[in-house]
Amino acid sequence: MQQRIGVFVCHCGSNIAATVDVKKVVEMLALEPGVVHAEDYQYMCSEVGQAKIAEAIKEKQLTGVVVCSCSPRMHETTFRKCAERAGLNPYMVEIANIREQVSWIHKDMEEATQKAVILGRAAIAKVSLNTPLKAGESRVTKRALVIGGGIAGIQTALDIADAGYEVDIVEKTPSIGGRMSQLDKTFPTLDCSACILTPKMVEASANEKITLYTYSEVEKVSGFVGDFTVDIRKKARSVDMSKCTGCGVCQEKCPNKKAPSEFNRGLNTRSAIYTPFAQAIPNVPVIDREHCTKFLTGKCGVCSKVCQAGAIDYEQQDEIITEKYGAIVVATGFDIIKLDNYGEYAYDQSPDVITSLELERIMNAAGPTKGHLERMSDHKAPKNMVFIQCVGSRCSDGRGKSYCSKICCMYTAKHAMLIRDKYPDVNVTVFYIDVRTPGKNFDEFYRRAVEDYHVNYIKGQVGKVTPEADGSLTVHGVDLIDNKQIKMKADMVVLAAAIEPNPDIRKIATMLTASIDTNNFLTEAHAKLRPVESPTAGIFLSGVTQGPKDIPETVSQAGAAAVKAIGLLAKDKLLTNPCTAQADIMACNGCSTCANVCPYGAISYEDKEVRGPGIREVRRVAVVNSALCQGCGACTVACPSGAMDLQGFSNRQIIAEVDAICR
Amino acid sequence: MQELINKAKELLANGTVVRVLGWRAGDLSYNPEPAFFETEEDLQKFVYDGFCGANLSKYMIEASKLDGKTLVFLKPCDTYSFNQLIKEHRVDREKAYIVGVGCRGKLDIDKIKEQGIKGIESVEGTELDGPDTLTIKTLYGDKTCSYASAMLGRCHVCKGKEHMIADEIIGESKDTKDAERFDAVKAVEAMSPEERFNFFQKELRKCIRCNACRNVCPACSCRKCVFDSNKFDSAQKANVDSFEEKMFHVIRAFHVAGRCTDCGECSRVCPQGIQLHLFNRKFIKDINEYYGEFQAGADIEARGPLTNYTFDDVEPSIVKERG
Amino acid sequence: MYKIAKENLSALFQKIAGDKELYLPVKNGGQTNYAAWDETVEVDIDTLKTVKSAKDAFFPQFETLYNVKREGKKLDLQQEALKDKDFVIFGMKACDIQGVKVLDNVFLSEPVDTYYAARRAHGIIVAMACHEPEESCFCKVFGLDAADPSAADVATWMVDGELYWKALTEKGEALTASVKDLLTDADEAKVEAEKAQIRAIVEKLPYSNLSLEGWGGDATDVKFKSPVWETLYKGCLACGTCTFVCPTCQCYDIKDYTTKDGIQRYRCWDSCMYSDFTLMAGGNNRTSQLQRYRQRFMHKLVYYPANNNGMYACVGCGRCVEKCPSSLNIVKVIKAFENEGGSKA
Amino acid sequence: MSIGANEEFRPKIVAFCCNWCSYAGADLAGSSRLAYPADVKIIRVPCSCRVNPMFILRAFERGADGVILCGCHPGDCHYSTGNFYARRRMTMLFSMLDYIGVENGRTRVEWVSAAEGAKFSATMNDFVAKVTSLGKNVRLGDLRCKN
Amino acid sequence: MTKAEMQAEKIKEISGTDPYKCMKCGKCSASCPSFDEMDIKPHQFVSYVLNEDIEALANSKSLWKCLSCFACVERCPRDVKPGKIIDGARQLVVREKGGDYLKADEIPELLDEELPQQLLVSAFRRYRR
Repeated sequence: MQQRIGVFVCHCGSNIAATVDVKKVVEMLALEPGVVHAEDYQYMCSEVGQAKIAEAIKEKQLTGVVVCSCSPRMHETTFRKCAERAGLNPYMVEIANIREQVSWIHKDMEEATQKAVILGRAAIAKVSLNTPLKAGESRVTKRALVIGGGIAGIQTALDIADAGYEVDIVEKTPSIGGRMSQLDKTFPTLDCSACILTPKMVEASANEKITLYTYSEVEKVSGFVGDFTVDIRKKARSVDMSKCTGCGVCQEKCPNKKAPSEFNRGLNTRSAIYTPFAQAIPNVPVIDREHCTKFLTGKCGVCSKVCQAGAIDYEQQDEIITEKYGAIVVATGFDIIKLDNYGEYAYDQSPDVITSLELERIMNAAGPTKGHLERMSDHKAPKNMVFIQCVGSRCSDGRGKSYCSKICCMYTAKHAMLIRDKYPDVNVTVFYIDVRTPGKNFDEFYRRAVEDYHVNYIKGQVGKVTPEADGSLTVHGVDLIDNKQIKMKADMVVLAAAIEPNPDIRKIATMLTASIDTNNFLTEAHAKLRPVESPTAGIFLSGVTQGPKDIPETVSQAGAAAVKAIGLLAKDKLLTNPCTAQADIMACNGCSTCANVCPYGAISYEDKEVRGPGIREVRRVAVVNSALCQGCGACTVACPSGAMDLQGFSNRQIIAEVDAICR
Repeated sequence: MQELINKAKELLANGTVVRVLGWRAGDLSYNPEPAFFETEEDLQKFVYDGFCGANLSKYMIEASKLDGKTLVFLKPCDTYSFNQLIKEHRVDREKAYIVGVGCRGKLDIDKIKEQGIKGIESVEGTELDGPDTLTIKTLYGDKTCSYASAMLGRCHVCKGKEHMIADEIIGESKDTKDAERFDAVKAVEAMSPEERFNFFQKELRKCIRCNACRNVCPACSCRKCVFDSNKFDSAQKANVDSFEEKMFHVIRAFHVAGRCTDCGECSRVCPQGIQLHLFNRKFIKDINEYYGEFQAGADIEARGPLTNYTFDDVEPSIVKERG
Repeated sequence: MYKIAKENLSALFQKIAGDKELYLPVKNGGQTNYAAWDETVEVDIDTLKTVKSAKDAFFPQFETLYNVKREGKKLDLQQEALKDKDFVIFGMKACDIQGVKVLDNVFLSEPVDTYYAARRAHGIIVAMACHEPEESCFCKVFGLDAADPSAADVATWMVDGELYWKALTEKGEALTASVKDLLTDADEAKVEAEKAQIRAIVEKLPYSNLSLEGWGGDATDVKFKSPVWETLYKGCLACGTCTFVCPTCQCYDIKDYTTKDGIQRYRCWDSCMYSDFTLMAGGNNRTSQLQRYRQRFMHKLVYYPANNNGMYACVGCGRCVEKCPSSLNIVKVIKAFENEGGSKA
Repeated sequence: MSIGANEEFRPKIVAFCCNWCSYAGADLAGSSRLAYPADVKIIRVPCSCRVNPMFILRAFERGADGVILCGCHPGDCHYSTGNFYARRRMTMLFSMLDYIGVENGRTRVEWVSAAEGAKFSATMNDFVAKVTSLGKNVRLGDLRCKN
Repeated sequence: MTKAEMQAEKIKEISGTDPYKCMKCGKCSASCPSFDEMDIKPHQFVSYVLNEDIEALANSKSLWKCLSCFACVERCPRDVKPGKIIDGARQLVVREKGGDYLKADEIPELLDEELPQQLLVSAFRRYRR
């Protein structure tokens, strides 16, 4: 059907009319095919101007409107709403930008007028091919899921719950608390980690809006923003959570105490039935079936016998819980890298070469040494300690990570200071490449270590650490300031190992179709302007899952992620952008090329029955989820057969504009 | 060849496959055709010799829609195409029983005719384990030529004798590479823009838009080609203006860029002898130079270069900078 | 009968081209095709078969029918002028000329195709005998004589470096008269020897004894329903090579090209091998490649003879034999039915 | 309407601009009154990755003398990754056009942010000058569009 | 290009390393067994190349003190490989001095099967004079 198009040329006072012969533009555009109405006015965006458009739409039964005026970024919405009020689909309006692109930059009236006509023709050509579009609506499930129960996840959940929404935390380990629960003290204030974390954990568990799924993992995610369906696997705890009182007798009586303690980084062992640490939440133990005598041999059952509450259940099975969510926050945190590639530091050869996280456990009163600083080999107090920075960070040789882990400089200063404070006779040396302390009170903190505690900071790296026969360690380093090699004895060496995203994140990102970078950190929707959102709508990022962070940064980002999630949950319905991609299943090859370039995971494949002249078969075709599609058009070009097209910016529309411009 | 027939018979007999995709002997000694065989009797006409150049991968798109498994014979270079088709979900691996066949380079009858040999009655010595010299009986007397001189252009830049995918391999293959793959592209690149323009203008002017290059191409497997549809107002059936030849061949090359395995079928089938591989190989060369070595079809898991990126990719201005 | 030395041919061509357009086999990029003559082209009359047939001279691959121009909201229709100038097409073989006869039956019967008729009226065919027939040739099967292209305006033979020239029609006589000062008288003995030699070779060609028994206008039912097609078509890639090199394929499509200020309506060859051949709003009447493949050969060997007094729409030029990417061709079709056993089931 | 009696060659330039950065950059050039030749006509697309090589060839077919594509700076794409794909696609396409003998000065990609009005204007001035120096595009057009 | 620039380029080419990647951590010097005998220390090799002061490098003691043990190459976190740089400098000197290599047929005599190949190659460069 031929469109009935109305053209409205705006003078914009003298902004346009001074350089463009507006009357001439009207006259020329009136000759274009399909144009049944053309007029000009002082200010099209004014009430009177809009009334003119509305009136023409009604009187001339316009099916398309072209406004030649300022940039569409200025008034496209205005004119679309105007059209909608007059009964025309708002997406049947196109703007020819004859102010920013014509009158404001050209001086010659003839030339400017001619260009205005051409831009008007392009808009007419485009609008001739426009089709009415309707923004879709999708429902929002008012419940959020937080993946990961560390400080990031806890903070996000607390903030979301505080706004009145239900929120579930899925935590893989038996207790929430995460990495922070393993720390002894926190920089730069040196307050005790447990003292500030435990209240948050208790708060999370007590909050009636928050449901904790500990010892659980996300198994499957489907759906899209506002309407995710998630399967959560609750692993068999072998302890009935409703019956257990947390008395701890089972752990005491368990005869098998040979399992390495994850919480203490393998520095000591725990019982087969265990809670990771004393303040664990929930305070309900789990049976580690790989180490439990009952599960291994069938004989034992001591815990069951001693449990007064009868909570032990050897028969318990994994359970799948399916729940719907409107928003998902990823807070899966980090671990430190494996040091297999760094043989030179003798981490595998000597128990006295440890990571900083192990040192945290050693320094902690609840740790394997009850807080006494001692060597793990002979339990003697060390006299000389060496800290090595950037172990695996800032490495572009493929052995480690190319990025800076950000937290090591500060925690090493903390460790050095705490040791010098408690054990003033221990010499502490730190080998560093750079000391990076950008943060409130951070540099002051580092300087205290040097100035008040006389920690020996040496600019230079350690080449290797050699364990000696006498049990000591020789550190071969360099002092780049003095330009001399250093060979020193140490009793303990502490490695500031790089941090890396939790290895599970790959699997999780795939399930969420959230994009991930080469270092396995989740990608933000915009590095600067949307730092806590994933490009995949409805997925938010909290904590180190997005990039290295310390605790205060993590907490602020957790709050920001919560606010973004709340903003989404507060809506009843989501209006979806109608300018989305559409697949023509007749032409679709089902080759997956489009899905490979979609940044939003909006394209999936279904076996659909395709019917056409002479064709009736079931075949794999692309399906665009318009709630997820943001309308970038990457898929439309990736598709060789042109089966994928973008509504509002269709191939034929753009070609029509090209033709009109080149005419 | 008998070994291949025996294998086909065996697999048909034991029900592993319900049909065999191979080559049927032609009525001249150089024109075997791709064909399906369903019975032992059919297989009497099965042939595998130097003229069996056709890449059978593409036929597996249709065969994958049929019930039951198809035994398909693939030469080493064909297996790249098959892999690429698996990657694009166009063939079903489960529906194929792949026998990798040996190859010592495939023959091009036009290469023989170019040597002035006419009225060919028979060509002998084309079998896999045949001699290095072909004996050609013609209406105008007997002739000989070396096997290598009669090989398809693509065989001179052979990708190697390894099959990328196969259930089993029968017959020895030979790497027939005796020229550099990108030499022809480099030669064009070395010309001045005017010379390049004239060169391609002359080559493409020969194009009759028969679509043989497209239809034989395993990467050009679109259900509906843009040049047959009106999605871009681009349907063309003839090259009315020289622009349309360029449009067709540039866009075709672009659509298969990063997917083209360089199987050389396009150049083999062009009735006008247009060196179509000059387009595809140009993209392959650019991709290798700009985004790292990439061989389509070598690795099913590898991300295609045009559906991938790195932050530090070269800018399009490289085209100007390299001069 | 006249003759002219091969080395003087360019003078002959120049002379002809002086007042007429001249088309002849020209080598370009290693391929020989008919093209307009000028001093710069590389004439190649030694290659037996041009890639495309000489069909373009009368029925070009594309031709404009008319233009429509738009001015404001007014439309102006401009008919494309018909061919009004004589032209010579030099070097056509017996099979190619027979191809033109096949086209004549289609385009010159009512309603007459004026574009074609104009070209036909102005075209002068100078034929050449086939000096060295090749293994893909089978014109004998259709009763043609490669040695004596008698359906032309002028027939020529290339013998021992001399082109023998014999006018056969009035048009041919006129052309001969216009170039007579370049020709010398000749006797026919050498030509007769050449003819005998050509015919002897033709006898030895592998396809010369191909039997058309069972084909023809009455065979519709039997052939159409034959199960042979079901296996035969499977190697077909659905490209249009066979149709575009064929001297008798005459199907075309009419399309509009949007120009700067209107449209150009043109027609171009179509191919029944293409999935969008005869595509209509309601879909296609042939939806599978089997049907399309069958259509092509049924048309050549059954439907066309049915409507044209038994004349086949194949002339045995063998171009499809040489050019089909899958080595499928009309000979294999004919033979497949031969092998089928009784052709008159 | 015909161009006045001006005989000097004025090129036809099509500029594809992404909605989020470059189109806004062009707006800024406009509001800053930073002039560039009227030969440039802008087509708004959501993202540089929306630009199909078919569009670029189409422009040349219909008589464009130069085509320029502007998008967000790499890493700043509104859709995260769109311009990365556009960059590879255009590198390939431009390389091919250069290869078949089309002057490489007729095609360009430029990254222009919303804040770079001056860059937009300078880019267009430079591109128009370049294309003007190359003259009429005779190697990649359809004669039927030129009547 | 000045001679110094050419030499610096040559070293980069021979060593196949990019000195700009160095982050000045000093791990090379920390690892070097010949550190004390060197006048220019391994971590400084990089800046000599960056500063195009190849003369100094070529005339340094370090050139002949490096054992080519490649500890620095192995441990360098940035793939800058000072050991390769100094090796490159050595080759530059050797190439400039011209000829005087061992004859090919003398080599088998001198071979010890236990010898690592890398050491052999380095030794050729060091001890031919």
